[in-house]
Amino acid sequence: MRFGVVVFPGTWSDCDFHYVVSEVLHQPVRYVWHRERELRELDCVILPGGFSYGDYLRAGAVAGRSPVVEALRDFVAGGGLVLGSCNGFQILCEAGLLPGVLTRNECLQYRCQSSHLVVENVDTPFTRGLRPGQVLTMPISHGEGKYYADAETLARLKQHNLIVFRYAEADGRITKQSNPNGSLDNIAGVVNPEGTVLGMMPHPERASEAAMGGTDGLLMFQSLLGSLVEDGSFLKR
Amino acid sequence: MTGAEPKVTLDLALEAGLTADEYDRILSRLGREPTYAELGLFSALWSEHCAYKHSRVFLSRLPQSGPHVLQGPGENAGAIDIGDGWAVVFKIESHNHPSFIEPFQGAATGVGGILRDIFTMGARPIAILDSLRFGELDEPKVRELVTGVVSGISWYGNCFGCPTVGGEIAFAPEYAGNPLVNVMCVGLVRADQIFRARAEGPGNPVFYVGNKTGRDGIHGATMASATFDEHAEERRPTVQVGDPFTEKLLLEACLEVMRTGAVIGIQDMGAAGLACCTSEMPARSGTGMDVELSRVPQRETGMTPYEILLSESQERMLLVAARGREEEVRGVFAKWELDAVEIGRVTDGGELTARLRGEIVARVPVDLLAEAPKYRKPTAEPSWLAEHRAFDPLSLPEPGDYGAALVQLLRSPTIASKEWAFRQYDQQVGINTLVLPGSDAAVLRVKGTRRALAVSTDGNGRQVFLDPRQGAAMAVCEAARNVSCSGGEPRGVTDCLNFGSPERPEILWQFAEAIEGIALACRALDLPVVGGNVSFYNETSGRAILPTPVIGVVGVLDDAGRRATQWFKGAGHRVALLGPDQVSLGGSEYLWARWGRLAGALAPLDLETERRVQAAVRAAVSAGLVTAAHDCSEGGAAVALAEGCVTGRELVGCVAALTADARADLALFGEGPSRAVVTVEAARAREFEALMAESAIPWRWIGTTGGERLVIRIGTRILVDVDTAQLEQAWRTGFERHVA
Amino acid sequence: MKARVLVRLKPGIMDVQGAAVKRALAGLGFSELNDLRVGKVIDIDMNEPTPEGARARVGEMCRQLLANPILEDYTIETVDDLAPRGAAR
Amino acid sequence: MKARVLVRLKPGIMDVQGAAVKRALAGLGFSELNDLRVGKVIDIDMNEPTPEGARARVGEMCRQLLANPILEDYTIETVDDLAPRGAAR
Ligand SMILES: Nc1ncnc2c1ncn2[C@@H]1O[C@H](COP(=O)(O)OP(=O)(O)O)[C@@H](O)[C@H]1O
Ligand SMILES: [Mg+2]
Repeated sequence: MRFGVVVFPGTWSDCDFHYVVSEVLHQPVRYVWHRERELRELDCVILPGGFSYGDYLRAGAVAGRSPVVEALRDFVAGGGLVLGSCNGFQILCEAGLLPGVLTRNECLQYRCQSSHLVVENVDTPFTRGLRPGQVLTMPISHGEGKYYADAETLARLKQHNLIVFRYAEADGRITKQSNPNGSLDNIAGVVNPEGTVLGMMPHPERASEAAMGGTDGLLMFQSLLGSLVEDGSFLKR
Repeated sequence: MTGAEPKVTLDLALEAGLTADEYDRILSRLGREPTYAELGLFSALWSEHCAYKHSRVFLSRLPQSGPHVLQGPGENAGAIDIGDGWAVVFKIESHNHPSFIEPFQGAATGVGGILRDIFTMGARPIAILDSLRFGELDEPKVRELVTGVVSGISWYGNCFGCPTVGGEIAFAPEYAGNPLVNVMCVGLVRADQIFRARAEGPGNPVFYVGNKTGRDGIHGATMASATFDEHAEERRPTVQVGDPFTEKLLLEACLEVMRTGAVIGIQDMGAAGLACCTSEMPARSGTGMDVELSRVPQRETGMTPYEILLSESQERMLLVAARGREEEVRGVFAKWELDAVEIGRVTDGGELTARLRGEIVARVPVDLLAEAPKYRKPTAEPSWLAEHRAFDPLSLPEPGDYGAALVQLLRSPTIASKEWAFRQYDQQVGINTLVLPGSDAAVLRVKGTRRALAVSTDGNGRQVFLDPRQGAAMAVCEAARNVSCSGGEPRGVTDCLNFGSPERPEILWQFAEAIEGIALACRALDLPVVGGNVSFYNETSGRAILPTPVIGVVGVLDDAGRRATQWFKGAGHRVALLGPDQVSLGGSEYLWARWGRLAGALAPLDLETERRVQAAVRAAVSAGLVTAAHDCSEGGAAVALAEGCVTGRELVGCVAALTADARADLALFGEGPSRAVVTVEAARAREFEALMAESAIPWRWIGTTGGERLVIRIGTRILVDVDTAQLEQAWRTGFERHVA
Repeated sequence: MKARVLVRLKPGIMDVQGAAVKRALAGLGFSELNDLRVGKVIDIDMNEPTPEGARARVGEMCRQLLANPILEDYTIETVDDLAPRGAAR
Repeated sequence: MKARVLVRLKPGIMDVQGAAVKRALAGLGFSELNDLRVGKVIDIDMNEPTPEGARARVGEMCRQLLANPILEDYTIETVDDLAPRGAAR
């Protein structure tokens, strides 16, 4: 599977995703500069974490209007897969590629900590190797991760099963305490109706090696690779 | 020369912080009166901050070389070889005064400054550590400072994308009017690709890169006096504002342009900005520099040469490139959307020439600027010290309830969990952090090798106050011991020396003694000091801070898999206490937290024992024999055991027995150097005993892990018997309850 | 009484947000910008019958909390100043 | 031409920062507050001769970047609106 990792000015998880894809998954991967518009040869584009353009106006706002994100629209229309983590999720929402918006954490502080996620939707190429209700452990690291959408959008997300991950306790219970940022309905990740664009605040690339304290993030990458083999429909073109 | 600026007189020079002698020296070397801009150069470059006028003679006592040293003091940061072709570049710096004035921006720009020191050397920053000291938390002003400083560090480090993996926060009333914000940064670079701040090759172009120049931080303390300010009422803000986003771009652009081979030398514009770079870089290379100030990218209009030269705007560098390769340099910076402007060239003749639209505004020999006078001011042991030291803590009554005393200690903000701070810091970006904050040292892997680095900062102002020489030596030992307990072999030291005014003999005495102590410990432990920072004048209205050397140690683990953390891992492990028995309540956390007293004598330090204990712990960790290893410092053996019980993900109880030959509170809470608590699986106890015998250190088994309580007895007397959940609660909330 | 406080960086203080936003807008084709600065607006609704009273109290709030005197200036507008004058959505 | 944009959270969207500031002020003794909300002010100086022109362009900036329509409303004021009270329009 050919991966691209997008680099915006201010991105910092780019090297981490690149490392996991090439050194752990042994898949071909290249960096994609934010001005690039040619993505056709890729199967999966990753929008990594960081502070693109300093996140100075709103997180992801400026990057959400950049050439590479414009090119993503065609890429997605052609069946390409997009994974946005952390700042990548914020960018996808700002670009309108995913519904909703990410706002300042309710505690008004940055939070870097381990979090538990319950898997709600396994009908995506990113999660098809997981079980519904499975609890994953992955770190978060953000100051603006509180997911918000209006009531109508939330209803639509629920109706079409577009919520992929929710913050939970270690045993999978959804509680207020397990919500690290005040997200609406404990939402940690959502997907587009086609299942091809996933945005999530947690960092799967930081949970892809036993030495780093866990491999639950790797399960997502393995789902992705599995989906390519099992189901040609996720291949674009 | 430009007539727009005031004529220089002795009075003006005095106002600028120079002495009459210094001014005479300038007059005689120049053979004329300096221009206003030139006076600014001297005022900044001969300031204590830039020139180390009062500290240099003492600093030369520190051991600075060793087989692994690739770069000692004198560059932006030091560098140590770690094998496999890699080097670590590291340094610690203070930003105390700016953080007191504006805690958020002061701390943030402190982080920005030390990051630049690391990446100007060609290294990619991989870790930040923050060592903080504040007054006591019952003052609202202190709480504001704490939240401001921590969020400033969080903002800058997180946005830039370097993990903050360790540090300390301690509290004492002496820091109320003068908090300490010391930040250490560690970077990685190929050992043969270290860049230096040189200006070689006359004719080579000099580039200004990074953020534009504004009137930030022009040393208002000296010259921005009302006399020359047309708008005296709207006093110029001298606070610098950080821009971590631009710094990140600057990092990527600098590392990329260095890879082209077009860079001869580079230095970050820190204190004294452009003035510092344009004199220090040529001074190191025996060259000169000729720069046109009007070409300097400016954020504000109407800046004078003086202001352009001395601005401390952040996120800027001066770069000397190879003539003929200018386009490559411009290309890289353009890609990262940063200014890169050729402002002049390297010259021979050893002079700095600064022009404004062609007209010379300053022309000074760079060696004169770089060679500030050095002083050896008088030192004198403070008259009150002997009395403080003579106090016998054992003249105080014993606590009625030792368990309650332990809980009180765990709740003391200096000992309690600092998670409230470090959970605001990204600790993992770069995916190298194998041991996150919360253990003795952070451990980071070196990708592409089997190795890892262990890093820690330590410093105990109370101990240094009571005995500057031994206290400072103990700080070196503790930082190194934290690294050793994690499995790392200490390789190098950086130090940040925070003291009061060196013009007071008793402060300078503390300083001189502390340096002796650091030097002694570093020699004994084979640790070169490859860089550091001196911060004097940490006092308010004549009241100095506790003398606080903060020591940063970087160590190497040959096998990243062979590392240890401080918390107990489960039931049935045997617990050993390594190191000497002799401890003291003098200067202890117990004496402070319980009695509010800072007095007494420290337990003796034997550096040979220290060395052997550390070697023994490392040997045990790297043999895979220990399941936990924890340095035993503030709060003594009882606190070390309690931390073993409660700082991990799961609570683990413990039953332990301490020696009977001392008073109970001394045995429990007494502090002394060279001690560590380790746990060993019962099945491997024999192997461990053999290894300890070989190491020839004092040690003994003191207990076993397991259960839900921490039980400590002396002989048959049970002194402490407390539920681990209660201990945890005290430790978790002791600091956070003040700031949340 | 309603009041509005505008808190802005003092002139001369680098506005990193403003600079980034200006650059981003230029990238989107808005090349007519000379300068752009970002500050805070704080809208207050308070129990205070007179504009003078409101202005005094809000000034106190600014000095104590809302503005950082080292970095920021503030202006206070009360309902009088806020009466519609053709400001459009 | 100078213009000013006020970007504020839509009514109904919880303003955590505003709530925190209000709490802090109450702690300092400002008990007269009914409501307090924090938004952004963006001060623009642009090459554009007419208020109408400025208003149109700034509106475009708001739609393209300055405000997120899911969360925020914006108001644009041009130099006319900003002129001191009593000054000729
Ligand atoms: N300001 C801080 N930033 C990051 N980590 C911190 C900070 N303060 C304390 N820590 C971490 O908390 C743990 C305990 O700190 P400390 O009490 O100083 O330990 P020790 O006494 O073993 O040196 C260490 O892992 C340390 O790195
Ligand atoms: Mg410590």
